[in-house]
Amino acid sequence: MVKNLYDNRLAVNIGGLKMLTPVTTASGTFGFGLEFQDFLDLEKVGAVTVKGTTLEPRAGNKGQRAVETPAGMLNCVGLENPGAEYFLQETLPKLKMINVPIIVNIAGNTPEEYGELAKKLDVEGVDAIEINISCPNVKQGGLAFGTCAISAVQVVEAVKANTSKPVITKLSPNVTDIVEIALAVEKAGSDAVSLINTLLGMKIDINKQKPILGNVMGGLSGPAVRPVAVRMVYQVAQAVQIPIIGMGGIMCAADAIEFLLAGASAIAVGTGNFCDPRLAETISHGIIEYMDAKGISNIHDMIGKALPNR
Amino acid sequence: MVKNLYDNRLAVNIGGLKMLTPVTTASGTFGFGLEFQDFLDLEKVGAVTVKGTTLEPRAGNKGQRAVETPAGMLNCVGLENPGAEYFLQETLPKLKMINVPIIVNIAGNTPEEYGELAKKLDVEGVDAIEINISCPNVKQGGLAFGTCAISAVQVVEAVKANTSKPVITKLSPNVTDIVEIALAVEKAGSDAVSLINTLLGMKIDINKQKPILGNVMGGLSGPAVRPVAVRMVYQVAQAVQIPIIGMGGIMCAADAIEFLLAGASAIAVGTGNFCDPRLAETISHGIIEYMDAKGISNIHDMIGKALPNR
Amino acid sequence: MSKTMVDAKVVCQIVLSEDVKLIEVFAPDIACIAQPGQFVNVQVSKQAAPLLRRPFGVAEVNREKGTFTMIYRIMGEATKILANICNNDFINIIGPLGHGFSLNAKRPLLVGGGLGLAPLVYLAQSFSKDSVEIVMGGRTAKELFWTELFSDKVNIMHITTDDGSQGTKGTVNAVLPQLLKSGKYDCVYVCGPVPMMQAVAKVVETAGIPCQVSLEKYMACGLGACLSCSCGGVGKRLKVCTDGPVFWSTEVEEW
Amino acid sequence: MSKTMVDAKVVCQIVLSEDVKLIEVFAPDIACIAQPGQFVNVQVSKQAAPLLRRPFGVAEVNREKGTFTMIYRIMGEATKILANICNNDFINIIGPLGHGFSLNAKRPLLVGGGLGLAPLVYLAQSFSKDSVEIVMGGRTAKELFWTELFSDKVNIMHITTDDGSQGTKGTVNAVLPQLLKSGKYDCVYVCGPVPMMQAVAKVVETAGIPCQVSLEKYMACGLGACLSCSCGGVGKRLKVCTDGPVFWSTEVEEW
Ligand SMILES: Cc1cc2nc3c(=O)[nH]c(=O)nc-3n(C[C@H](O)[C@H](O)[C@H](O)COP(=O)(O)OP(=O)(O)OC[C@H]3O[C@@H](n4cnc5c(N)ncnc54)[C@H](O)[C@@H]3O)c2cc1C
Ligand SMILES: Cc1cc2nc3c(=O)[nH]c(=O)nc-3n(C[C@H](O)[C@H](O)[C@H](O)COP(=O)(O)OP(=O)(O)OC[C@H]3O[C@@H](n4cnc5c(N)ncnc54)[C@H](O)[C@@H]3O)c2cc1C
Ligand SMILES: Cc1cc2nc3c(=O)[nH]c(=O)nc-3n(C[C@H](O)[C@H](O)[C@H](O)COP(=O)(O)O)c2cc1C
Ligand SMILES: Cc1cc2nc3c(=O)[nH]c(=O)nc-3n(C[C@H](O)[C@H](O)[C@H](O)COP(=O)(O)O)c2cc1C
Ligand code: FES
Ligand code: FES
Repeated sequence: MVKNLYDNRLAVNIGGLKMLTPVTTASGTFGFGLEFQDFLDLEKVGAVTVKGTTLEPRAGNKGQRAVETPAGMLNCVGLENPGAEYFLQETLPKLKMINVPIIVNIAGNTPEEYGELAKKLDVEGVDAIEINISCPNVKQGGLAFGTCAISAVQVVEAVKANTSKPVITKLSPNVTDIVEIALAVEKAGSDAVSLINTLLGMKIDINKQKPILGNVMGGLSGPAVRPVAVRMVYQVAQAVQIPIIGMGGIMCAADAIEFLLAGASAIAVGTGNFCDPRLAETISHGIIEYMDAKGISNIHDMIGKALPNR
Repeated sequence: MVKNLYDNRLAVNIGGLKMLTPVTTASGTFGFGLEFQDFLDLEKVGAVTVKGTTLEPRAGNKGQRAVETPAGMLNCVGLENPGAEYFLQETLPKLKMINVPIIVNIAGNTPEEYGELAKKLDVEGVDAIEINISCPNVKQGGLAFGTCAISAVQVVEAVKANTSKPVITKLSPNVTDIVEIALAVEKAGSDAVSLINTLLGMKIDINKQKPILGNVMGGLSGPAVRPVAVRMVYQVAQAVQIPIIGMGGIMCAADAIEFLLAGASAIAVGTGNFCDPRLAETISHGIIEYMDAKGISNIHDMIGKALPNR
Repeated sequence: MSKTMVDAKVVCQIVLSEDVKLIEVFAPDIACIAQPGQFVNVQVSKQAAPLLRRPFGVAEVNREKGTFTMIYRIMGEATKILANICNNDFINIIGPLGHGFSLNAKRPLLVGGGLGLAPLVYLAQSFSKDSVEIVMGGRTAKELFWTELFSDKVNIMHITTDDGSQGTKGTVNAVLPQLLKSGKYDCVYVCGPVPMMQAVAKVVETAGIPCQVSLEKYMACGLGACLSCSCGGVGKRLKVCTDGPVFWSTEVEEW
Repeated sequence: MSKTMVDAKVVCQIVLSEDVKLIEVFAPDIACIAQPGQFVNVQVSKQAAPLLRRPFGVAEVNREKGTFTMIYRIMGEATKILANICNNDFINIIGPLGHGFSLNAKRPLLVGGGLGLAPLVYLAQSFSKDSVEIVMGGRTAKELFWTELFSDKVNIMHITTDDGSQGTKGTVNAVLPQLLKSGKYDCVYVCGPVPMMQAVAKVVETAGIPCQVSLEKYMACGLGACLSCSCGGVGKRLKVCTDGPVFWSTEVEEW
């Protein structure tokens, strides 16, 4: 491990997961990390969060899966993935050769399935589990778990009981009160929360007079949603004690800094990876520049700086 | 009244309110209409929805009230308005001289206040009441009513009991299940629903390390939110029988058509008025052009065309 | 005096300093009626981002040519795009907007700082040269390209810079009290950063001279419709975009 | 053969028809390794909208000059912006991406329709002129500016137009079965609208000749990371952006 990457000024601890910079990647937007090696040095990213993984392989949704919207995009990939077994056999060995923490994003149809998956992934090379209870693109599970505190708690408990790894719960923004859900999963033992997943949206082809996406609705991401994401991080940061990974429309260091000031201890680059595949690396340099300009020696001195009474 | 404006091809009836074109203006973005007379002919707009009105005058929020975001804007005007009395004495007489239906958007602190306001406005010249139970920018009332079906119903009942005008309930998008609220207000007697109001968001000044808006959070509007708005209209249209006024990021005729296809019987231009003050008039021409190109003779033949099984 | 929306052809852009440019546009409908102190609302792009128009003061008017100019600092997204627009391209402009300066003064004193000097160019143009004096505040000598713009429009220029690199060292208030003592001026016009305008207004009011200030607030519509730009006036709310941007200093309570 | 991201200088743009343009960019890192059938992902603007890059096939390569060209139809927001980019301006490009055509054929037949002809230009360039034949389908004669582009690269051109205004009336399948009967070709390369590719693949497969097709799917990343472009292959999922865009027609199940 490059022990003093960024002179240790950016190091954070997300519920037990040590990251040398607060910058990670948003699940589903960075593949397994390997796809980006032509553009950046994965070891300079704080952690790589890989594509949502399920027990069995999934084919995902049919029809068009992505479409651009103003300053954003909709996707309905629908958790296409080769399954946990394939991940463990084929992908993890490759990831192990790289010196960067790996967060595995998991999804299931029942709390039990989440638990089973967590147990399977409780192996060397997996550094943390991110529970996706907020995917808007699958019929069973997914979003339904994330919009109700009771079922969210069941999933978190099932995962916690089956893993020794830090557990991050990824929250859905499609709720009336995200603070309520955040508090519930904190109480259930989640070591951190990440937010936001995508906002449910859709687009219609006015020529064909039909929804554009194969799955009709999809998840909205990108800069368009950033104001909503920053607001939710700011609200959750005032309620919970566990660390927050903030995401939603981060396209440059300034955007990342907004989330840190709002109370996120780490941030994830999502849709921004598509626009600039180097972003997950270069953003750390931008944060350092900002800290230098502001005379901030350690990242912890700026986390939550924009919260009331700080 | 210009009886066959647009050859009557665009005429719609929104819960008793007759509009010669489905295009109205979103409350708070068009002042009292009079501000736009240098740019368009108000009589060619389907209805003018005026700025949110309260019983007493309100000064609104302090500090910066608006800021641009990617493909959108945040505002925290906070219902600044001169009060119902002033509206009735000073503004309504001017509006009466124009041959266009007037929808008055109202807000209050209690269901009783909404009722009182509705009674006061039950006068000639006011053609419909839009109940704002979804303003994110005021502490009392506002959003709180809109995120809970029970209180939303109380407000609708109070208004219905005090007015002879068609009642439109404006729904908040900041909820887990907008369909539930829409069904509840329909049952409570609302003659139509309008959606969406703004999404709660915020922006931080990374230089000052403080929220930019005086009220910290504000309402996100503009093209950024359109995918969320279209999705909600599409969901609500499949559940309720009453007509829907769709809005959220409409910037051109194509956007308006998306909402009509999703099941809205009318649409409102909001933030788009700031970019093109003629939009509320020109959009009708764009809809006609589309209808001609598609061989659609009457607007009703395209409303809801993108819904399942149509 | 009605507002219009026009596609204005860019006549030319001139670099005034590292980050300040002047743009001249052909828009006779606006140029022919714009008053000093009024502004326009400019759409720099047809894309969804940047979304809103941007307000800029009218800096100079040439009615014969049907053109007017704006002087702008390159700040963020919109002004960066504006700075790259080529001659003969079109930009959509709404104007003239707002309520300009009172032009009744016989012996006006103009006081401006930073980009606040832009609308004062047209204001100076509107008085007879012999009657106008101006106090110009800047950060360093480098920013004082303004002297050239004003040289043929005012009688006397008083210059201050924060670092003393040109004129008197300090803010405009370093020279103002002395100047006011002369009793020469019957109206003072101020445009610049809020703290500067507040400080100047105080001094001018104390000297018993009427004072006009030009406010800047974040604006979404520029038409008096959205209330983004509202501020507290004495006894009533003011909309900076329609009631202002120019106010008598005594009208404004919450700057 | 690694992917790079470069700021490519626009060398020139040429109008090919009412709504089709050719753009040549200087990007030696991409030009020197790009293979026929590969594509690039172009960022047309730094603003938040349009947000995503847009994929375009590599149409011609000039390794000595370090340039390559793309031929594009002006469709929506991004291509409109692209069409207005001036010579010497820079656009950010990622490439080369994907998996190109097999170049092993001795007697190749190229079949293209609409903008699908773009990547076939480079493919034709890569064979010896005498060995290549092409079938070009178009809507009307007006769209057949392609003949000029291909004239010095292929031996024989077979032309079809929907309205019969040039060549044989009908789609490419109006001439294809006849051509295949000759037994001349050892590989057919198809690029165009999906229904056309499916129809051609069927005829070619029936004739027992290997057939490559170039798919188009909406792409967000172009790097195999987002799974926007995934489609059903025989026995496994395929990513059009990395496993393709060129596939053997028999590999694809869900077009
Ligand atoms: C009545 C009025 C007259 C003005 N006249 C001039 C002028 O003559 N010359 C000049 O250089 N500037 C003038 N400004 C300021 C000018 O509008 C901003 O500099 C410009 O909008 C910056 O846009 P941007 O996208 O480049 O920068 P951003 O990064 O968006 O913003 C930079 C700064 O400009 C402010 N700003 C951005 N958008 C607006 C808006 N819609 N309304 C008000 N402020 C905004 C922001 O609050 C921020 O402080 C005037 C402003 C007003 C309200
Ligand atoms: C591998 C590949 C190679 C291509 N090569 C060429 C080419 O050589 N010449 C050419 O003219 N076109 C090519 N295209 C299509 C081209 O990408 C679209 O025409 C372009 O993106 C349109 O963008 P727009 O903003 O102008 O139009 P929009 O209005 O955004 O879209 C117009 C059409 O283009 C499609 N489109 C838009 N964005 C994308 C995207 N990110 N990925 C895929 N499709 C998209 C839309 O689905 C729609 O059908 C190729 C597409 C792919 C996937
Ligand atoms: C194409 C795509 C696929 C995604 N897949 C997943 C996923 O598998 N699991 C998950 O938790 N989130 C997934 N997300 C959500 C992102 O991780 C992230 O929460 C969201 O996109 C907001 O961040 P952004 O605006 O920076 O993209 C996906 C997003 C996109 C755009
Ligand atoms: C500046 C501003 C003020 C608004 N004021 C009100 C209001 O008083 N009452 C209300 O119901 N909605 C208000 N809204 C919400 C709009 O009516 C509309 O629902 C929302 O902006 C979404 O539409 P848009 O994206 O087209 O702007 C306001 C919106 C803006 C931008
Ligand atoms: S900017 Fe809209 S009221 Fe002044
Ligand atoms: S476009 Fe992202 S995987 Fe192909």
